[in-house]
Amino acid sequence: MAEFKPNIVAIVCNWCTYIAADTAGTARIKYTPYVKIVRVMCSGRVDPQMVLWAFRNGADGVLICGCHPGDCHYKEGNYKAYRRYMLLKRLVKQLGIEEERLRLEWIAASEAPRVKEVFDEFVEQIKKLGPLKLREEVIENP
Amino acid sequence: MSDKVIVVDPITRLEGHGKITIFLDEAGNVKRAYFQIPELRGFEIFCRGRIAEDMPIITPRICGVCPTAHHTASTKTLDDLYKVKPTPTAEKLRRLMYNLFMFEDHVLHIYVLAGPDFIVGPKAPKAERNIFGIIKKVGKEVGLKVIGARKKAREFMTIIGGKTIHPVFGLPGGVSKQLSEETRKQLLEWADEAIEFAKFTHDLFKKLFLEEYKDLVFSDAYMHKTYYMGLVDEHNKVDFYDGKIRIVNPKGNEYAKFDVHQYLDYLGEHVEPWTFVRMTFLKKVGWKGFVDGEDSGILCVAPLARLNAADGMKTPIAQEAYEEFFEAFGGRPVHYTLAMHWARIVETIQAAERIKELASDPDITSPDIRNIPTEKPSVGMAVVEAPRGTLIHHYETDENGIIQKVNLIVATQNNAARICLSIDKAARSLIKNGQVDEGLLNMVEMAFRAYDPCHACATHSLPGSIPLVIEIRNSKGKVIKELRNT
Amino acid sequence: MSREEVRIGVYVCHCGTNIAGVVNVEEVVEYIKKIPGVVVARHYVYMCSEAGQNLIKQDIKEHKLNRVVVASCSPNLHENTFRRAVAEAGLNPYYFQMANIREHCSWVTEDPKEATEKAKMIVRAAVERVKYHEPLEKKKVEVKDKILVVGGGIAGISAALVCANAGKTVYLVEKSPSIGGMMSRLDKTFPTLDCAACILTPKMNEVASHPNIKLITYAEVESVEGFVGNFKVRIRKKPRYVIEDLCVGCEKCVEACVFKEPKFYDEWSFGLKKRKPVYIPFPYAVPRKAIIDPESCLYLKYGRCKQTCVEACDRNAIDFNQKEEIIEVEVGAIILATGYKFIDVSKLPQYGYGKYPNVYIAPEVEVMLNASGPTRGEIILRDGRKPKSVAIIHCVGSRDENNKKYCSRLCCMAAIKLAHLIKERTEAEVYNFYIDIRAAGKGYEEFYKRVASEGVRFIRGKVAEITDVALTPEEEGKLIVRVEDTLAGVIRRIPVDMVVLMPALEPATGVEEVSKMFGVSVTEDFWFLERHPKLAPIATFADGIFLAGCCQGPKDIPDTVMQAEGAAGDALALVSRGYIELEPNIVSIDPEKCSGCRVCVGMCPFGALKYNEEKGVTEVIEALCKGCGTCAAACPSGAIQQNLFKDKQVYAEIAGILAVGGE
Amino acid sequence: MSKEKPKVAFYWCASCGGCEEAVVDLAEEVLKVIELVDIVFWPVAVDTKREDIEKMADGEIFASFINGAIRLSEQEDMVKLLRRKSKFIIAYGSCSYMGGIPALANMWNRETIFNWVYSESPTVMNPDKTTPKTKIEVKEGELELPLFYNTVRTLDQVIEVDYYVPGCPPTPQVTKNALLALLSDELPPKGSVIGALSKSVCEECPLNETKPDKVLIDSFKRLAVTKIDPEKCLLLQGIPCLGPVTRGGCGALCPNGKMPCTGCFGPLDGVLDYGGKAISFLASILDVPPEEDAVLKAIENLPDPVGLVYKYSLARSLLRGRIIKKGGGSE
Repeated sequence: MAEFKPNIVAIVCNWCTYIAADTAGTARIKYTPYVKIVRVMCSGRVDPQMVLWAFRNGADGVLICGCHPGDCHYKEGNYKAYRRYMLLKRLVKQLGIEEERLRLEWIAASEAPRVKEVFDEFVEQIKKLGPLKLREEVIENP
Repeated sequence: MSDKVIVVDPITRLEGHGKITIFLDEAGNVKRAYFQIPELRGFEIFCRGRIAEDMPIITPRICGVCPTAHHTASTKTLDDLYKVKPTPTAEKLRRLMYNLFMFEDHVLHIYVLAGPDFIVGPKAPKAERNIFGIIKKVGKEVGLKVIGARKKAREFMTIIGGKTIHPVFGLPGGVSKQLSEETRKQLLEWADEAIEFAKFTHDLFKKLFLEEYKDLVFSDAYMHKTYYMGLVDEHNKVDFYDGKIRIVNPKGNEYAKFDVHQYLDYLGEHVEPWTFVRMTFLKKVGWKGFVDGEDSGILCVAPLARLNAADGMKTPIAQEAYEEFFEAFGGRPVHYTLAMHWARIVETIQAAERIKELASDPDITSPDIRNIPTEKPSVGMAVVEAPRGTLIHHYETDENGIIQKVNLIVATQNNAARICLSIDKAARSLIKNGQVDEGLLNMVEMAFRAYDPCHACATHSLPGSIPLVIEIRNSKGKVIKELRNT
Repeated sequence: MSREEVRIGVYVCHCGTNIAGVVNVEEVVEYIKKIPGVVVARHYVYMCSEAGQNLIKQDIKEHKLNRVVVASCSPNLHENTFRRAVAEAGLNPYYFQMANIREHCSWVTEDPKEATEKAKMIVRAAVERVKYHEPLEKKKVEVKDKILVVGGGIAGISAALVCANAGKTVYLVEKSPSIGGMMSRLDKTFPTLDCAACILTPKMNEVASHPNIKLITYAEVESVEGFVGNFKVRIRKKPRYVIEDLCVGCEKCVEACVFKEPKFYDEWSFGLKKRKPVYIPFPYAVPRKAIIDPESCLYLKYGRCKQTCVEACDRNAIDFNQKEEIIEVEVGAIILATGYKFIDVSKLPQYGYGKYPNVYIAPEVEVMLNASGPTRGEIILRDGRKPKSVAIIHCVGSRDENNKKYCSRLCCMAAIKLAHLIKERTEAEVYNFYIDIRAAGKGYEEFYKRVASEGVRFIRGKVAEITDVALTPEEEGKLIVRVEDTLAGVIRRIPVDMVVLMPALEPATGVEEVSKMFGVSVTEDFWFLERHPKLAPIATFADGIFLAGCCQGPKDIPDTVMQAEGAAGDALALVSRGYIELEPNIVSIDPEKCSGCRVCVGMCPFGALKYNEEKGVTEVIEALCKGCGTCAAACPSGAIQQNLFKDKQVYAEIAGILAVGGE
Repeated sequence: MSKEKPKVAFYWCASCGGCEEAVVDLAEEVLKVIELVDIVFWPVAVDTKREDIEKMADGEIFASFINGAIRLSEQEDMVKLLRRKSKFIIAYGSCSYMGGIPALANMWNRETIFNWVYSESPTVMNPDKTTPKTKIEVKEGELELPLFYNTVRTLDQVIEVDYYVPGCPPTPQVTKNALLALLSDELPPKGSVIGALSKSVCEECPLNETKPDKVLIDSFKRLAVTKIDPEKCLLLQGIPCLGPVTRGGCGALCPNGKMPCTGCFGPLDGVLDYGGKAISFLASILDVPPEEDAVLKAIENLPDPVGLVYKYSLARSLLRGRIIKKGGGSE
């Protein structure tokens, strides 16, 4: 059976993680190819709908990355993101998706090495969990 | 192996809301008639994990025709679950809501669904046998009275309960909304009309039952000697909202009188592979199959059962009607299924009278409408009399009030077995040597309709209104004859 | 979304071999061609080149393109380049989307196959997204033509003067009582050995007297609000207990102080000399005004004192009731020049600082050499002797895995300068212990050669420890430097009278607060992060905030002044234009959908959302919206949409990026 | 439209009959409507057989109003037939639009449901574990029952739907608006929700005006044990009222009954997943420190997110229901 290549999207803040990822690139830090970045201006823009939409569209895992507490370019956007994430995690779990498939991380613009750290680590975790199969893929209807 | 199968299917097989299949033997006599309810949604399961206070919101969706019954049963179950009593005002408001509901629901059934059989006549063409037919027969103002009465009652229900279809006002320890003095006054005015209307209805049908349709009502085809179950107050009077569950045997003697918390000791449910509905029976008597009599656990609920199970009505005018009723049938208990219609009218009177009583009480507008629970929830049970019979809700929760288990005994489950009896009996008494009597359809339909089987609760037909089709098929399943009630 | 059929042009850049060396660009182009809506897909060696841009412009005209995607580097580098190109071809610049397949793909992915697959998805996402793009216009916002400079060292001073000379009002905020910073401690500067004071003091005085410069010393920035072009800054000025306008710096109060002898730690000289509670920071301080230190002043501390200073001042300049004041200014641009400090070398016991009195750190020696210093420029040990032998130790904490990994850059030349000055004034034997001599700079190597030829000894090796444990008679009473001479390949013990440590530099105290307050990112060592190490070494990711001097990383004076004047240039360019164009990524509320539930209002820290009672809907105050989109995410009815990040755009991008192997 | 009255059909699937009652509640109104159209199929009122429908030409029926979710095989068969025969299919009511309350069953599967209903339930006496079958051999012959699906589906997950009428049930006013919209010369764009508002319940809620500028709270409360101030926005009292995220048009019935909106009208245009959006706004108004403990404390009274935000729309949600691992039927 073919090796499982996780399909992961990271929705990241423009001011921290996106820059960190740029810097990681400039520094030629090599990391997993399975995490793909979608940019928003602030993690506060992350709407739980985006996460559910990602799962619906084949994501095996979803990362949300923002600025460290206190560092938000817009003061408190990352706090909003965190509160939504906490409640969303509860919903997602109740719907039978392992909590570990959804993760929120703070990565500052200067923390290029952490991009590798977090992405690689997350991919390993998702590999352990295996592919995410949606309800209709698991139980046939009828 | 039979060479004929008759399928009586409301409208079409694929319509799928209650169907009858009759097997004949070689001689063309009925071997067995099956009544199937092909509908299930699984409320008992999917209520699990919900928060307790969601139950009065979720369970009414079991039935859009009698949502108030489920809402009320559910709300009372929450009282029991959180060990909290509603304030006196709150209980009055719930009772007011409930009697309004009983009134409008009975009126709907009497005139729009069952009434046409008697007023317009069972032999009248289908097109005539509806509310419009009635208007033609008894005059426009009566018809408008009917529509008006129901409409008005439902308007009041919206004001009190938030919504009519799927009310929302019930909370553990009370209700969410205070009644305004203005509404109370309007109610009081209207209550007299309601009582007058109920009395008018009583006189109208009494005549029909005792004269035009005596034979029909007293016909053996609709007679089963079963147990009867209903809710009674401390004086053994009919109470829709609360009380003890009383069961009388086919002789009319008290078989049991118990608190809802003992329901598991008395009631069991039987499962058949050919229908989705569970059939309630008396545990201690036991399931003896589809037979009546004192040795069979099959029981009957709804208006007739309630009157049989009680020693009288709560209110004066209804009490007179109660006495007239049993006089007419020669005492308690009454086994004639079609007497159900009369009993329903007696109840309608009580509902109307209760509305007036409650609306007359100035305390009903007090702002003291809720006691806040302080106890940890665990188990709750409650019972009400739905228009179509005894309704029991039973929840178990964790200490945070998250539902762990739900058991629901819905009115029609209680009657399900007896309905099967009626269908089977009607079929046997009417189909002889392969000769299918033209009247069969209507007879069966009327037997069926008498129960006002709210299959919205188990299936989805609007009460009683079940146009029937009979297909007579040979063993190959080919239709060799078709009968329709139009 | 617009009715017209979308016609997308996709351009995959090779970036020489940066992308094409890893990602199979042909394969990506072939894959992208199949996506509905894509009319042309090409790959080209350098899309950012003029030829590359012309390619786009031609296609827009020939193929009637109405959407453009360029897959190349980070939008932080070339988004504007390509938007401009698109605009020049007559298309709205926001019908463009950039796919980052260099920084986020080719540069970070080992396996070319995987890189190619990832690139496909990244480009696909951009293509799906751009379909939903809408024409937008940049918003013009008026810019305040005043400039704030934070930090009054040579960096801040230079930047402030350039701005002021350009005719702009400058607020120069300095934490300590006088400007001048580190440079004010120096006697001579390398490599020219010209007198620091002689070149610094004129600039300091110019600042003090410049009509366009509002000098605010002994003050700190408390809060910053607003955004590029329109910053609102609150400055807290601590009480000096001396009315600056009245004080002429005559020092009568100092003489009159009840403390006859100075006995308190003197910040300027790193404690080499002492001061009184009332003092003037240093002889050529600017402003040259007395100041009273509430920690040591008896009256201010205990409320009991004869207040001889008050009597002594014939201008009644002393005011014990002075309160701290808040000064609010509005500026269009900000220059951060918060400088550096030296690491605490007492944390490195092997060097014996604090343990052995004759171990000094460089700044102490700089002050000692300073004519206005405690010793009037003489090198005198704490025991009063003149050293006959001196060891100067480089890279104390720098280029050190356990401390600062970076090179502090100016120490080598400073050490060589000190060697020269010490030898000049003491004729002592001077040893330099170095790892490498870094003399990259105009005239630096020459200076190094010169000092070496003067007989200063250079020993290559990292010093293991400084000890006073003598093994031989001649080591008695001396400090012994244990070092491996990596050139001679022998362990050596060198006895000296004085040791001078060249400590590593680190950002000034409080840099974390400053970075949060100004919204400027920092590196892992807390140096402020420039927007780009090469192409934007002065700007930060916070628009309108620029960097000058060592707060961005260790620099010597020439580089500091260069960057400072560069920062001034950037700031001037910004404020002189009179307006700025904001990214149009602000939110809008559809009044047809908004029910005025007001969930959004609490989301906005900038007060950009206001509920309109009459209309019963919430409205956006565009000038205040910073475009974070937090309210859009919260809006329960989907009435709020953020330009450039509308729901449908983001969903399309997510779906696109996940459509692995997708049709 | 042709000269003759447009033919209209009503049909129910997995619903409670409330939608029929709602139509009946139009009372006089319904009579007016009936004058405009010719009802060819309405199980509760008109006697027509499936065969009659089959005989009709494709598209002969002007509009079919279908309520109820798709729970059983025969429901799927019937709506597919109606799709062929109808010009317009209208998903009427929350169940056919979003799955409705019955779709909460998507937290489980057929096996779990049957186990409880036919054996585990305390009143059931069924030693030999009988369960309903699709084909049953009884001694007199063979009986049939429709297949009970594992997953409840919305109408548009089974057939193409032209318009949606929201509500559990749709109010008479909404129903009337929808009918008039359909009979008007200018039809609304295909796929739109008709009869209701384009704004949320707050638009019609009398308590909306009691809100301060910023709607922020420190924690959510349980209705069961909380005293409600009838004159104050429930959300501000910590009661998770879904009014802001729910389409208006009902006249804010529940808030007028001093109870929170539970979302039966479903999402507004431009909202992709009702529950996701509800989670977003509920969490957004929490004004607590961004620390795990603080946030958990603030949401401890939301123990059942699914029941809260997908009460009527689980079948329509992006995830459709709970993902059940093989053999993991029960919780």
